[in-house]
Amino acid sequence: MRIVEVILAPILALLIGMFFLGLARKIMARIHWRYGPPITQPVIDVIRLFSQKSVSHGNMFTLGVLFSLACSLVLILFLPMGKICPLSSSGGMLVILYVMLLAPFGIALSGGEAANPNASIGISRKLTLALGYEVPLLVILLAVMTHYKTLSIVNIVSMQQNTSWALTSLPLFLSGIAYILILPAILGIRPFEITQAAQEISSGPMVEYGGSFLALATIQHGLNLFIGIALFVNLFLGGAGNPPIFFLKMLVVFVLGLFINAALPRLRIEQAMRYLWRWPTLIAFIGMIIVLIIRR
Amino acid sequence: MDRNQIIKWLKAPAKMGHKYSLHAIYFCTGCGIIEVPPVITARWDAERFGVIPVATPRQANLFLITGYVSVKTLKAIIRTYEQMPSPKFTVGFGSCPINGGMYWDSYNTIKRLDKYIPIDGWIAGCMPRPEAIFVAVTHLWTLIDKDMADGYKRYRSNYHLYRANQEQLFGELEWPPLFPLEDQVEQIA
Amino acid sequence: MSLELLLIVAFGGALLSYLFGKICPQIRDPFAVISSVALAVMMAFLYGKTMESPFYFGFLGLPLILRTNMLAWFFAMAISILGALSVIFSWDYVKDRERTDFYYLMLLLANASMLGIVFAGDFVSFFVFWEIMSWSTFLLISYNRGRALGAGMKYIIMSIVGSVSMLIGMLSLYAIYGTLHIATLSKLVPSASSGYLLFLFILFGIAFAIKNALMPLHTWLPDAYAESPTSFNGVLSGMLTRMGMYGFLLIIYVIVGAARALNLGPGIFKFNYILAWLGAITIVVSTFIALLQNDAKQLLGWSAIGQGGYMILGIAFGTSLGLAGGIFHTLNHAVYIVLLFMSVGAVQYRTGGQRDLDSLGGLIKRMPVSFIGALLGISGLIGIPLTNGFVSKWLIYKTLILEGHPFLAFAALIGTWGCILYCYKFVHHIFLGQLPEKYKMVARAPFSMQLPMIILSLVILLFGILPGIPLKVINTIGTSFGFQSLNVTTWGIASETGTLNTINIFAAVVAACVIVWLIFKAGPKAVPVAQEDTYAAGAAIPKDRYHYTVDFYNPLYRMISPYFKDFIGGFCIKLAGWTQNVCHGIRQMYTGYIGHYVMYIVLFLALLIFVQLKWSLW
Amino acid sequence: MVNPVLLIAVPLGLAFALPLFGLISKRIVKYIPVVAFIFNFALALRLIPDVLKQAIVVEIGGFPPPFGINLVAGPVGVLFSALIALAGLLVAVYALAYITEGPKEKYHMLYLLLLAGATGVVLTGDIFNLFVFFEILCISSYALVAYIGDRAGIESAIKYLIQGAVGSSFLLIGIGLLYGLFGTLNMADLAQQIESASSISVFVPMVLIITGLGVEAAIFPLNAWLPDAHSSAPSSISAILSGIAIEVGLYAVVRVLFTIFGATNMFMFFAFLGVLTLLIGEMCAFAQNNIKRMLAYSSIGQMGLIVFAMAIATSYALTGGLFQLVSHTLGKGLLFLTAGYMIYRSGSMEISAFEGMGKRMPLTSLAFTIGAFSLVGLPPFVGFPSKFLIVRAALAKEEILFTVLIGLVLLGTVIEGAYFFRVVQVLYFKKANGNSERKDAPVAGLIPMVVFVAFILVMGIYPQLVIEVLNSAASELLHRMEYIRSVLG
Repeated sequence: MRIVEVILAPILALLIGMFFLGLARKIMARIHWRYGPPITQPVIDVIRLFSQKSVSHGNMFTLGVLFSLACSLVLILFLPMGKICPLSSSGGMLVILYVMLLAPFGIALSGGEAANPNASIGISRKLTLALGYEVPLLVILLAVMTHYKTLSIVNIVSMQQNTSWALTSLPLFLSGIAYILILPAILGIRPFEITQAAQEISSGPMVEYGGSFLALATIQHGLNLFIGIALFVNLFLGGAGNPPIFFLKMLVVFVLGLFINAALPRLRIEQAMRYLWRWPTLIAFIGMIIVLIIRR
Repeated sequence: MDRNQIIKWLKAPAKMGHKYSLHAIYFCTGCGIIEVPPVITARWDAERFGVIPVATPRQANLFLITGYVSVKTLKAIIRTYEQMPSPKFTVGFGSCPINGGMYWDSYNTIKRLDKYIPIDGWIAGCMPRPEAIFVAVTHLWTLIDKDMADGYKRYRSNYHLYRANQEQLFGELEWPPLFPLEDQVEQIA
Repeated sequence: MSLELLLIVAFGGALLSYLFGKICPQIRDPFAVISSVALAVMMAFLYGKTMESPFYFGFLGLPLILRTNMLAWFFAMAISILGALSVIFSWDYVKDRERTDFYYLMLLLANASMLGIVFAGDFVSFFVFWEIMSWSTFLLISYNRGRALGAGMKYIIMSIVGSVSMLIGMLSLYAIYGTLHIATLSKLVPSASSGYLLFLFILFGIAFAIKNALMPLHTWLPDAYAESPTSFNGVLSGMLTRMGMYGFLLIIYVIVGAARALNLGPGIFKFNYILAWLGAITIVVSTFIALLQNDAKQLLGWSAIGQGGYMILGIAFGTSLGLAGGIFHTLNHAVYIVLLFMSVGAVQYRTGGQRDLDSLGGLIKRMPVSFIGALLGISGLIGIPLTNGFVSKWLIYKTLILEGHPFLAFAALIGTWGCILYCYKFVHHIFLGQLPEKYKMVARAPFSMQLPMIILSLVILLFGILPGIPLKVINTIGTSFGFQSLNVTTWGIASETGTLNTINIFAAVVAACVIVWLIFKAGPKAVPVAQEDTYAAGAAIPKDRYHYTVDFYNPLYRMISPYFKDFIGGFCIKLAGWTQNVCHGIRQMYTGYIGHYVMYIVLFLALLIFVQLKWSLW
Repeated sequence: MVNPVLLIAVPLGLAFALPLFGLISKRIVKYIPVVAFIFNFALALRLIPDVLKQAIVVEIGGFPPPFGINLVAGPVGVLFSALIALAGLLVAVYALAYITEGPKEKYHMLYLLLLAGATGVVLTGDIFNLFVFFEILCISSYALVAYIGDRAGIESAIKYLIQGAVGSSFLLIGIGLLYGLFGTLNMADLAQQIESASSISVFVPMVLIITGLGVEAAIFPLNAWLPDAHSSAPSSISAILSGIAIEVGLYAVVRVLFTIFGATNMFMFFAFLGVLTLLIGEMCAFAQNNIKRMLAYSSIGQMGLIVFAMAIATSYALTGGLFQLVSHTLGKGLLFLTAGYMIYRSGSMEISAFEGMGKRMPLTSLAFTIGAFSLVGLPPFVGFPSKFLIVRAALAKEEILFTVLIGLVLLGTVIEGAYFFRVVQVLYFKKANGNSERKDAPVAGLIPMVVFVAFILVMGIYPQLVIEVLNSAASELLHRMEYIRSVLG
C-alpha cells in the first residue's frame, strides 16, 4: 500500500500541476477575451522541448535542474493529499520547510553556472523574494505548530478534520489571512512574478535553458504550483478526507490566485519586499501573539 | 482534433510537438514588428495556434525576421539563430528580407537574407497583414509534416558556405564556428 | 593510555616540530602531520573511558588534575581530528611562507592547549591551558602582517578581559570552597545562594561568551578570522572558538547542574532566558551583517558568529533534545566551517591570496574539488536535509517550538533563510558565473588540500544520513548530565511529536534523482558550449565584465544596510580611542616642571595631616 | 654561623677599595662587583635556612638593643638581600659588556655603593641607620642617573635629586620627632613604645616618614621623578632602579607601617592609593611611545599592585605581594636589560624603531617577550602565581569593596596587556626597515637575560621553590610582636 502511494503521489501531483499550467493559460486567455490555447498546450510544449537539442554549460548546470525537480518530487511525498501521505513520519513540517527551499536552490546553482547576468539577476531576485515571504510564512507556520503542539503535518490535518478548519478557527484566523496575502509570492505569480520577468531579464534563471532543461524546469514549475497550494490547503483549509475533495479545494484556491495574477501588474522587487515585510508580517505576528495568549 | 490527428500524434509525437508549440523569439529587426503585437494579443490571438513569443533564443524554435535587415542587425540575427536549439524554423517577414524591398539600393541593408541563414518560408508583402502570419504558420505545419522545413539541416550541411558568406560580409567574426568547417557534405539529414 | 601521555605527545609534538624546523626542515612537515594524526588515533582509543588523576603538585599546593569523560572525549576527538586535518592542509599552504617553524609551533600549541582545556580536571589547569591557548592564538592571528596586527590586538585584549573575569570567578570559588577541583565543586556549588550563582554565571559567562563570540562580545571574531592565515582558520573557527561552548556546558551543566542553573533569576529575566535571547539576537544580526560582506573570510566569520547563537539556543533550555542539538551543532558547525575555510584557502592559494568575492568567479571549471567542498559546506551551513547541519538544527527548532518559544524559533529559522542568501552569494561569486581571463589557467588544488576537503565532505554526508552515530555519544553526555535518554536510532530520533527519519528522505531523494536522470537521459543529448556562448541579445559577450556580482542583493542591501551594521564593533573602536585620550590626558599630570613635582609631595603630606586633623580617620 | 654584617660590609668595603684595584689594573675593576655579589648571593642563600628557624640579630659593637645599633636578618631581610644580590650580580655581568665609555671606575663604585645601601636598608634594625643607608642608596643613584652625561640625564638627575632631597628631609624630620618622643631609634623598641603615645603625636612623624619613603617607593603622587630618572639612566641602572631601588623603598614603607606603627587602620587608605597608583601608572604607560618611559610607568603600576596587596594585610596577601615583588624584579630587570640592547642596536628609544627586531636579535626579542608575558601575568611564567595569590587574597576578604578593587586592579592588567602586546607585535610582526642582518646581544649581555628567563620559568612552573620563604617573611611582617620579641629578646 505504502509503495503504491509512493508511486502514485508524484504522478498525481504531476498531472495536477500540468493541468494547472494549462488551466492557467486558458483562463488567462479568457480573461483577456481571447480564445486561448488547448488545455493540453503545456504538455505539447514539454513534448516539443524534450525532442529538441539543448546546450549545457557544465555539470552543475545539468545537475542543478535535475536536483531541483527531484527535490520537488520528494517534497510531494511529505504532503498529505487527502489520506495519501507516504512519508508522514520523517520529520514533519521542518523537513517540508527545508525541502521547499531546495528546488529554487537547485535552479539557482544551475542558473549560476550559465554565466549569464540575466540568470544571476533573476536568482538574486528569487532569493530576495524568498527571504521576503519566508519572514511572514515562518511566523505563520510557527503559529500553527505552536497551536497544535506538533511538528507533523499529518497530525495538523487530522486535528483540523476533528475540529474545524484553521482558517475559520479563532486563534489561527489572522495567520490564515496573512498566508492568503503572501500566497501569490509563494506561487511566483503576478504581482510577484519578479523572478522570471520575461520582458526585463528574459526569463531570469531560465535564460539559458532550452530543450529538455526547459522541459524539466516547466514540470518543476507545475509541481511548485501544486506544492504551494497543497500546503495552504493542508494547513488552513483542513486538508481533506479523500483526494478528490482535496483537489477541489486546491482548484478553488488556484483559480482565485489566477484572478489576482490577471488583475495586477508586476511589482518591483523592493516594492514587493516592502509589502511583504509590512502588512503580512504584521498580521502574522499578531496572529502568533494571539496563539501564545490562548496557549497560556 | 479529429481522428487522424490523434493517429499522427501517436505516430510522431515529437513532430506534432514541433508543429503545435511554435515559440517565436521576439526579435525586432525592422518595421515589420509592428504587425506582431496584434497577432499575439487579443485581436488575433496567436496563442491558440501555440505560437507565443519567448524571451531567449534558447527557448524558441521559430524565428520571425520582421522587416529589413541592416548589416549590424544581421550579426545579431546570426548569433541568435545559432543559439536556437534545433529543430528550428525561420520565416522571412515582408519583402525586404527577400530582395531588399524598398531598400534595394541601400548601402547598409542585406538584399538576400538566405545567403547568410537558411529560411524555411517567406511572407511577401509590405506590410503583410497579420493573417499572413497565420497562413505562414499553417504552411509551416504542412512543411514540417512533409519534413521540408529543414533549414537547420541545410545550415549544418552547408555551414562552410554560409560561414564564408558571413565572413565575406563582416570580415573576421568574433565567435568560433558553430560546426567544424571540414567534412561537411556527407552528413545531410 | 594515560592523559599525561596524550598531553606530552601534543605539547612535545609542537616543540619537536619547531626544533626539527630549525635542525632539518625537510622532516618537519611529515613529523607535524604524523604527530597530530597519531594524537587523533590515540584519542580514539580513549573512547568511553572515565579516569581522573592529578599530574602536578607544584603549584601553590593545588594539585593539577586531568580527567576524562564522554564530554571531554567528544570535544577532544573533534579537536584532534580537525587539528590533524588543518596540519595536513597547512603542508602546501604555508610551504613558501616565512617563519613556518613558528607557524607550526603555534598551531600545534593551540591544539595541545585546547586538549588540555577539555581534559582539565580543576580550574587552575583549565585556566593555565586557556591562557596558553589565548596567547598562542594571538601570535598566530598576527602572523600575516599588516591589518592582522589590529585583529590580533582586538583578540588578545578581549580574551584578556575574558580570562580576567574568569580568574575572579574561579578564585572566588576557591576563596569560598577552598578547592578548585571540578568534581568536588560540582557537589558543593549547587547548594549556593542564587545571587552567588548569578555572580558566577556572569563572570564565567563573560569569559565564555567572548570566546564563543556571543553578541555583544563578538567584536574580535570577524577581523581575527579574516586576517589569520587561512590554514589556521580550521583550528580557530572549528574548535578554538567553541571552547566557549565547552565552558558554558561545564559551568551550567557540570558545576552548577541543570536543576539550579535553569530558571535562575527573577521573573522573565531568568539567566537562561537572557542567554537564549542573546543567542537569538546574535543569529539574526550576524546573519544579516554577513549578507553585506564582500570578503569571503569576513562573510564566513560573521556566519560563524551566528552559528554560535544556534548552539547557545540549543543548550539554553536544558531539555535533552535541545542539549543534544546544541552539542551536535557544535560538532557539525566545526566540520563544515573548516571545510568552507579550506576551500577558500585553496582558492586563495591558487589565485594569489584573492579573497574578494567581487573579483573571483567561474572557478568551478578549474577547481572542482574545492567547489564540491564549498557546496557541501554551505549545504551543511544552511542545514539542507541529508547534510549534518540539518539534524542538529532540526533538534534545536523542535526544542524551541515544543518548549513554546516560537519567537526564538523564528529567529533561528530566519537566520537560516538569511544564511541561504549569503551562502549562495559565497558559492556563486567564487565558483559560478564567468571565469575571469586572468584565472583561465588556474590549476586545481594540491593533494594535501584536497584530502582534508574530501574527508570532511564525506563526514558531512555521513553525519547527515546516519546522524545516530554521533547522537549516541551525545546522548550519553546528556544522560551524564542527568537528563532522560533520547530514543536515538541510527537514522534519526523517534518521538511522538514529530519523528526524524533521514534514511527515508535519503531513499526518496536517491530514487527521485534516478528517475529524473532517466527521464533526462531519454531526451537528446545536450551539447556542451563555451561560457562565451550565452544569450546577450545577439551581441558578443564583453570579456571579464559579464559576471553579475557587485551589489548582488542590491534592493535588500538598500533596505537593511542602515540597520544592520557592526555598531558594537564601532563602539569598541571608539572606546579604544577614548581610552587613548584619557591616558594622554592623565599623562599631562607629569609636567616636566620640578616645582609641580615638589608641590605634589608637599600637598600629599598636607592632605594627610589635614584629613587627620579634620576627621581623624586614622 | 656566618655573620649577616658581611652582606653589607663586603660590597661597601669593595666599593671603597675599588679605586685601589683601579691603580693595579683597569681591567679587573669591572669584575669586582660580580665577585662581590656572587659572594653576597651565596651568603644570603646560606643564611636562608637558619633564618627560617630564627631571625638573626647582630649587635654592632656589642651593645644589646635598644642601646646599640643592630642588624636584624629576618626572613624579609634575607629574602630582600638575596634578591638584591641576584639582581646585582646579573646586572653586573650585563654591565661587563654594556658599560663601554664614561668613567667606568666610578660607575662600578657607585653601583656597589647603591646596592650596599639597599642591602643595609633591608637588614638594619635601627631607623636612623635605615635613613643613613637610604641616603647612600639615593645619592649613588642620583649620580648614576646622570652617568651618561647628556642633557636629559643631568636634568632628570637634578629633578630626582631635588625630590629625593625633599623626601629625605621629611624622613629626617619624622625620625627626629620620633626620637624626641621616645628617645630611642631602635625599631623594635619604638614599636614597643608606640602604643603608649597619643595617636596624633605619633601620626605626624608617621606621615612624615611615609611621605619621605614614599618618594623613593614611587607611591602615586610622589613618583614624578621616576619616569625621567629611569628612562634617562643607562639601561643597567634602570634595571636596578626599578628592580631594586623602589622595591627597597617600598620595603621601608611597609616595615614602618607594619612593624613600627602597626597602623592597621591606614591600610584601607593604602589599598585605594595602591589601586590609584596602579591605574595611573598603567594608563600613562599605555600612552607612551618611548620604550623606557613605558617600562618605567609600568613599574609604577606594579608598585601600586604591590602596595594594594600589602594593604590587604592578610598572610595570603603579603605572600602574594612579596611574590609579586620578586616577579617584578625578575621581569622588569629582564625587560630593561633586553630593551637596553635593542635601543643600542636600533639607536632610538621609540617603540616604532624596534620593527623586525624578532629577526634582527631573536634571542633578545624572545627574552623581552617572555618578560612581558610574565609581567602581564600569563602562565606559565612567574607573574601568574603572584597575581593568582593577590587576587585570591583580595577575594578571600569576601567584601564587595575588595572585589571591586580587584576588578580595577585587573582592569589595569588589561591595559598592561594592551601595551605589552603592542610591543611584542612590533618586535615580531612588523617588517624590519633598514638593515636586518642577524646580530644578537654579546654573550655577557645574553647570560643575565638567560638566567632571568630561567628564574621566571622555574618560579612560574614551580612556585613552591620560594613560597616557604615568602610565607615566613609575610608572617614576620604581619606579627610585629614576634619581631619585637626576637629583637629585644
